[in-house]
Amino acid sequence: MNDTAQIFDITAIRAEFPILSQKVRDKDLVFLDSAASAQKPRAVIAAMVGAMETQYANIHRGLHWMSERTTEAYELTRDAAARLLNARDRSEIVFVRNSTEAINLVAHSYGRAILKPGQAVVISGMEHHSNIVPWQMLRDSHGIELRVADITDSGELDMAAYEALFADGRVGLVAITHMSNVLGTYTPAGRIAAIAHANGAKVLFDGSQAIVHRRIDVQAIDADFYCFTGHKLYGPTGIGVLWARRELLDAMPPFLGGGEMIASVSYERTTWAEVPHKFEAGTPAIIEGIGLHAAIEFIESVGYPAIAAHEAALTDHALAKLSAIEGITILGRAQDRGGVVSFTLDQAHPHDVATLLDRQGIAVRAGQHCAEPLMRRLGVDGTARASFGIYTTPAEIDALATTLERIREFFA
Amino acid sequence: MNDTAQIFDITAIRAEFPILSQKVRDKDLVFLDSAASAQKPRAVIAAMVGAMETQYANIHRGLHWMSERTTEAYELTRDAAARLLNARDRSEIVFVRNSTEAINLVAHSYGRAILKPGQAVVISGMEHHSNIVPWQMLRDSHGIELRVADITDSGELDMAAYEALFADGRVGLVAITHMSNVLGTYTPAGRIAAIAHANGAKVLFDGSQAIVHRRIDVQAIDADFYCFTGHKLYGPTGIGVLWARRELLDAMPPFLGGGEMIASVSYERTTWAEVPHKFEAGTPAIIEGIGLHAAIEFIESVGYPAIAAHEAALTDHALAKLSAIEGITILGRAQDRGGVVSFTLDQAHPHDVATLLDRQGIAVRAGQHCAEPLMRRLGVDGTARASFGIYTTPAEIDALATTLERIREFFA
Amino acid sequence: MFEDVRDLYNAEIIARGRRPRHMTRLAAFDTTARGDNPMCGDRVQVWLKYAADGSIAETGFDARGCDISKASADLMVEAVQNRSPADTRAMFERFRAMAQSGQCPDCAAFAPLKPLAAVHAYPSRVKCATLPWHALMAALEGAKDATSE
Amino acid sequence: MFEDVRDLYNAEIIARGRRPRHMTRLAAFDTTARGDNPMCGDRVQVWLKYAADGSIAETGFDARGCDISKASADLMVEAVQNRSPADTRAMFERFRAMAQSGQCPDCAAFAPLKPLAAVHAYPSRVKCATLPWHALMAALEGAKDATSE
Ligand SMILES: Cc1ncc(COP(=O)(O)O)c(C=O)c1O
Ligand SMILES: Cc1ncc(COP(=O)(O)O)c(C=O)c1O
Repeated sequence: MNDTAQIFDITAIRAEFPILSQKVRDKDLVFLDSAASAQKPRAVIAAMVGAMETQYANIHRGLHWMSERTTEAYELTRDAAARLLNARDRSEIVFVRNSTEAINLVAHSYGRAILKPGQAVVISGMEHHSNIVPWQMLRDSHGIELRVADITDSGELDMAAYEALFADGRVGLVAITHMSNVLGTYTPAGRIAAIAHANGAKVLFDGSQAIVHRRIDVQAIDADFYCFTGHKLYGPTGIGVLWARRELLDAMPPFLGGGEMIASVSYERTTWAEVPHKFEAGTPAIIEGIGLHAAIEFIESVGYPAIAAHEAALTDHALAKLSAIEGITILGRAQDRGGVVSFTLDQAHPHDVATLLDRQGIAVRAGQHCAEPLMRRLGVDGTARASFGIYTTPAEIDALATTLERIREFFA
Repeated sequence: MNDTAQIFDITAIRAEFPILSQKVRDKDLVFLDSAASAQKPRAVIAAMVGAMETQYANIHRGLHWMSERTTEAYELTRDAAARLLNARDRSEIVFVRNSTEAINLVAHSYGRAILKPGQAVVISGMEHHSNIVPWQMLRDSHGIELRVADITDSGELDMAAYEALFADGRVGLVAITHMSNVLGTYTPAGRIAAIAHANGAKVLFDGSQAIVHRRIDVQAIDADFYCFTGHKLYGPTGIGVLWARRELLDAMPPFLGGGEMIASVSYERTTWAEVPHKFEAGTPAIIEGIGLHAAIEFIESVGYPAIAAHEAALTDHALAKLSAIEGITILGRAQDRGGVVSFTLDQAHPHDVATLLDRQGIAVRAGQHCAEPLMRRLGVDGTARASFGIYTTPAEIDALATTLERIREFFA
Repeated sequence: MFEDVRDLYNAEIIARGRRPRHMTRLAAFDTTARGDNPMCGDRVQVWLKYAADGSIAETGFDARGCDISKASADLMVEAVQNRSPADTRAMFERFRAMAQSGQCPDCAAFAPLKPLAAVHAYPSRVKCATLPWHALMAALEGAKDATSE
Repeated sequence: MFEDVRDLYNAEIIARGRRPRHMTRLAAFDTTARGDNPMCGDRVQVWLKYAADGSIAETGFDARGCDISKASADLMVEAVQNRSPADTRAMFERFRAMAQSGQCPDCAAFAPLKPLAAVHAYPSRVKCATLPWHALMAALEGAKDATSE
């Protein structure tokens, strides 16, 4: 772990997160549940407070100082998000509540207007429910076929199986995770997109987990849609981003109707505002958008190379430490993986494990992780999952490992 | 204005809003744009900060302390919202981003699944775009007819015209504002609902403005759906509430698909969680929900009787003061009205008025107020609008009136 | 290390969690229903056989889930034995109240469920304890599914 | 009281805002387009007539909106007179840059638009000033509508 110590100063980083100094039941908080939602650095909290205390009004429609300033601050987030994803243009950034809404937006708008009944949507065998259910709803309402690309036993996308799904030429869209929230697997986005494009399909990446650990370049991977959710990226809840190629957004009908997204309204006929406003009906999550900007700047200030190196080292450390525990099974052994480790213990159910860990101040997630079909594929009812963030330390992983040993004894 | 001075201590209330002590261009901020979005009291800011600094994790799925505490805090907001609206049951409260999403949810779910092509939806002639466009989209996709109940020249709902729209028995739903964001008019919700119900239709009230100024009792007015948006009620952006009768929610299909809203997922068949979770896909606006709770408690601590009296007095004062200005036209003369006053000056366009007011630190809104069809009905291109909140003082209204006089001179 | 969890993870619960006594599918039954806790993947199936007088003659269950839900199902089977459906429903309401609050006004009536009394101190585990009961209620009503939320 | 707004609300702008010189619908025209600013309700319609060489022979407009948008439309008509479409487009780009930043690298080229130079200090009014130009651009491209966003 000495390499990361050189790359960045973990003590300084931890000091940016006020919650990390909280005690839980008189124990130090060991927060290993960042994949569910990350903690917030001071800069994010300060940006939100600053907006509310010094510079707040509704945006886009006001001619006064407060509204102008707030609009400017909010719209700067669009620039920051475009930069973060290396989007061609800021107008390709659509603000949504979270990844779930982003995927639903695409399923409703692109799915119902551009995909034709009889076409197929391809997902993978390791999707989060948020990237399964919208496509099932599209299937049931619009006559789309849903195809699932299986995973290998090591928890990677089975590329041969994936490619075979295109054989009949009916696939219109691929919607696939860029990193599994259960197995930690990164999917080979560039190859996935190339195969989709070679077969005339568009591709959406669910980057909810991927963008937390690694630099994303939507042009380099040649994506058509990419989404992420602010609260996992050290930002506020209530704000997320859908990126899509401008020409796709232009061709898509709006999703929600209301204020902000119109060009003109009469009872007979309403015309839509330009992209991205066409997709942003109603008063947006203004304060949260401003908070997300601070989160993006925080990420940029630490830098993805350092984040990726830190988390890769932590993950290696965790895999080594946990593998050494008797009776543990680690799910997923992908070559290319992010900071998420799922496991089961032979002696104890994941819930019981999580409850006992919690009593020692160690927060992990247990259950199906919103990925029930993947649980079935793995042949388990659920797992316990430890996930790492920018503030996680090797000592926290050691505490997890030691406590797991004790839990085995407790249930022996 | 002496009555309200007795009712509550405006100085103490203003002290709760940090932003009110800001200077704008070296002038005191006179914020008369609360109908667009209200400022946030300390309690709301503190609740959000407290959540992020001491007690944060993703909710509903976690077995650890942080998640349990956060879930509890978030779910307490549901109780508070149910209390605020006098809902029968907390499960009738669905969290959404804002009023716009609430109305779209009803249009998508109730509209497409329960209303039949050929049935009609009735709106009024003074709706916000957010309560027009979703119904137009439903009309265009689902074959619903859109009917508009005209308003009278005094800016009230024309009850005879409204009732006449039911003659052919085809109206399935009425969707109507409970208070106009342009005219200030309160609509007679109880009578509107009674007529709708007598004709076999359900009724949705857009309470975005109404709930800010007055106590709402969804049972007393016999509503079927009621929505409001947190940011106008002194709460955070990114959070709003849809209330609906339990039996309607039970009958409605989900709107967005994803995590949190399912009972079980397999590729073939997915079943939905219980109401209200069925309608809450993905990670919700957790921090904002917690902030909304603080906003509701703030409202409750001041009390609606005091708020309503204060704002009624302010509105009377504003109507008197502004009417005395030469060349001013006040739009809307409803008997029953809330703290919103729209006007035009003969000598100057509303934008120019707003810009000049802004230079004196006075924030009003100018334009169409997301109500283009209403502008047409009123025969204006736009208006300037002053709107009042819990923190507005008579002195601020006096400053507005005086400055308007000067603006007339400027443009004379 | 874990002395503080012995209130919930007591000997009775651990024993029944590991080796439930009644985790069997009834060969002959009158009604059955399934309970799901979607957030965590717990699932319980309950089978019921009525006596001639309408009371519960026999109950069996199958469960995938944690020690708490299995132990709760196992205790439930014994607690409802020979009870009328109405009685059983009332018992569920009291049990649910106890699981949520830790208070049980007339505990004597369901002493067999006492080993679960501490679950209220573990808010996210309350659903584990009530899940088998939701399935039982669904079975009594002739429904097929229940969720514990 | 309003000395500080005289940079934008100067004599020229107020005069043209009140009594625009070119606010007329052309009787004969080659192309026309409308510009909408949805947030505030401003609307400008522009009519164009080309000369034989393809340059702009005549422009007329109708506007509902504030003094800034009317004055801008009025100044625009004079500024584009006799210019080729390409030249006009380039002028728009320079004008837009000036309206947003307050800087104009080669101001000489469009001295007639100088009265609007201060609009950059009023960010929410920039759209008022550029709206007529959006309509003009749409007309040049043969489109029907434009929005200024
Ligand atoms: C009457 C009315 N309805 C709906 C809305 C839409 O609210 P939101 O933008 O928060 O969705 C507003 C405010 O903008 C409003 O005043
Ligand atoms: C891979 C993945 N996709 C989608 C989501 C959904 O994100 P959200 O709940 O913020 O919409 C999550 C997290 O819950 C996730 O891990």
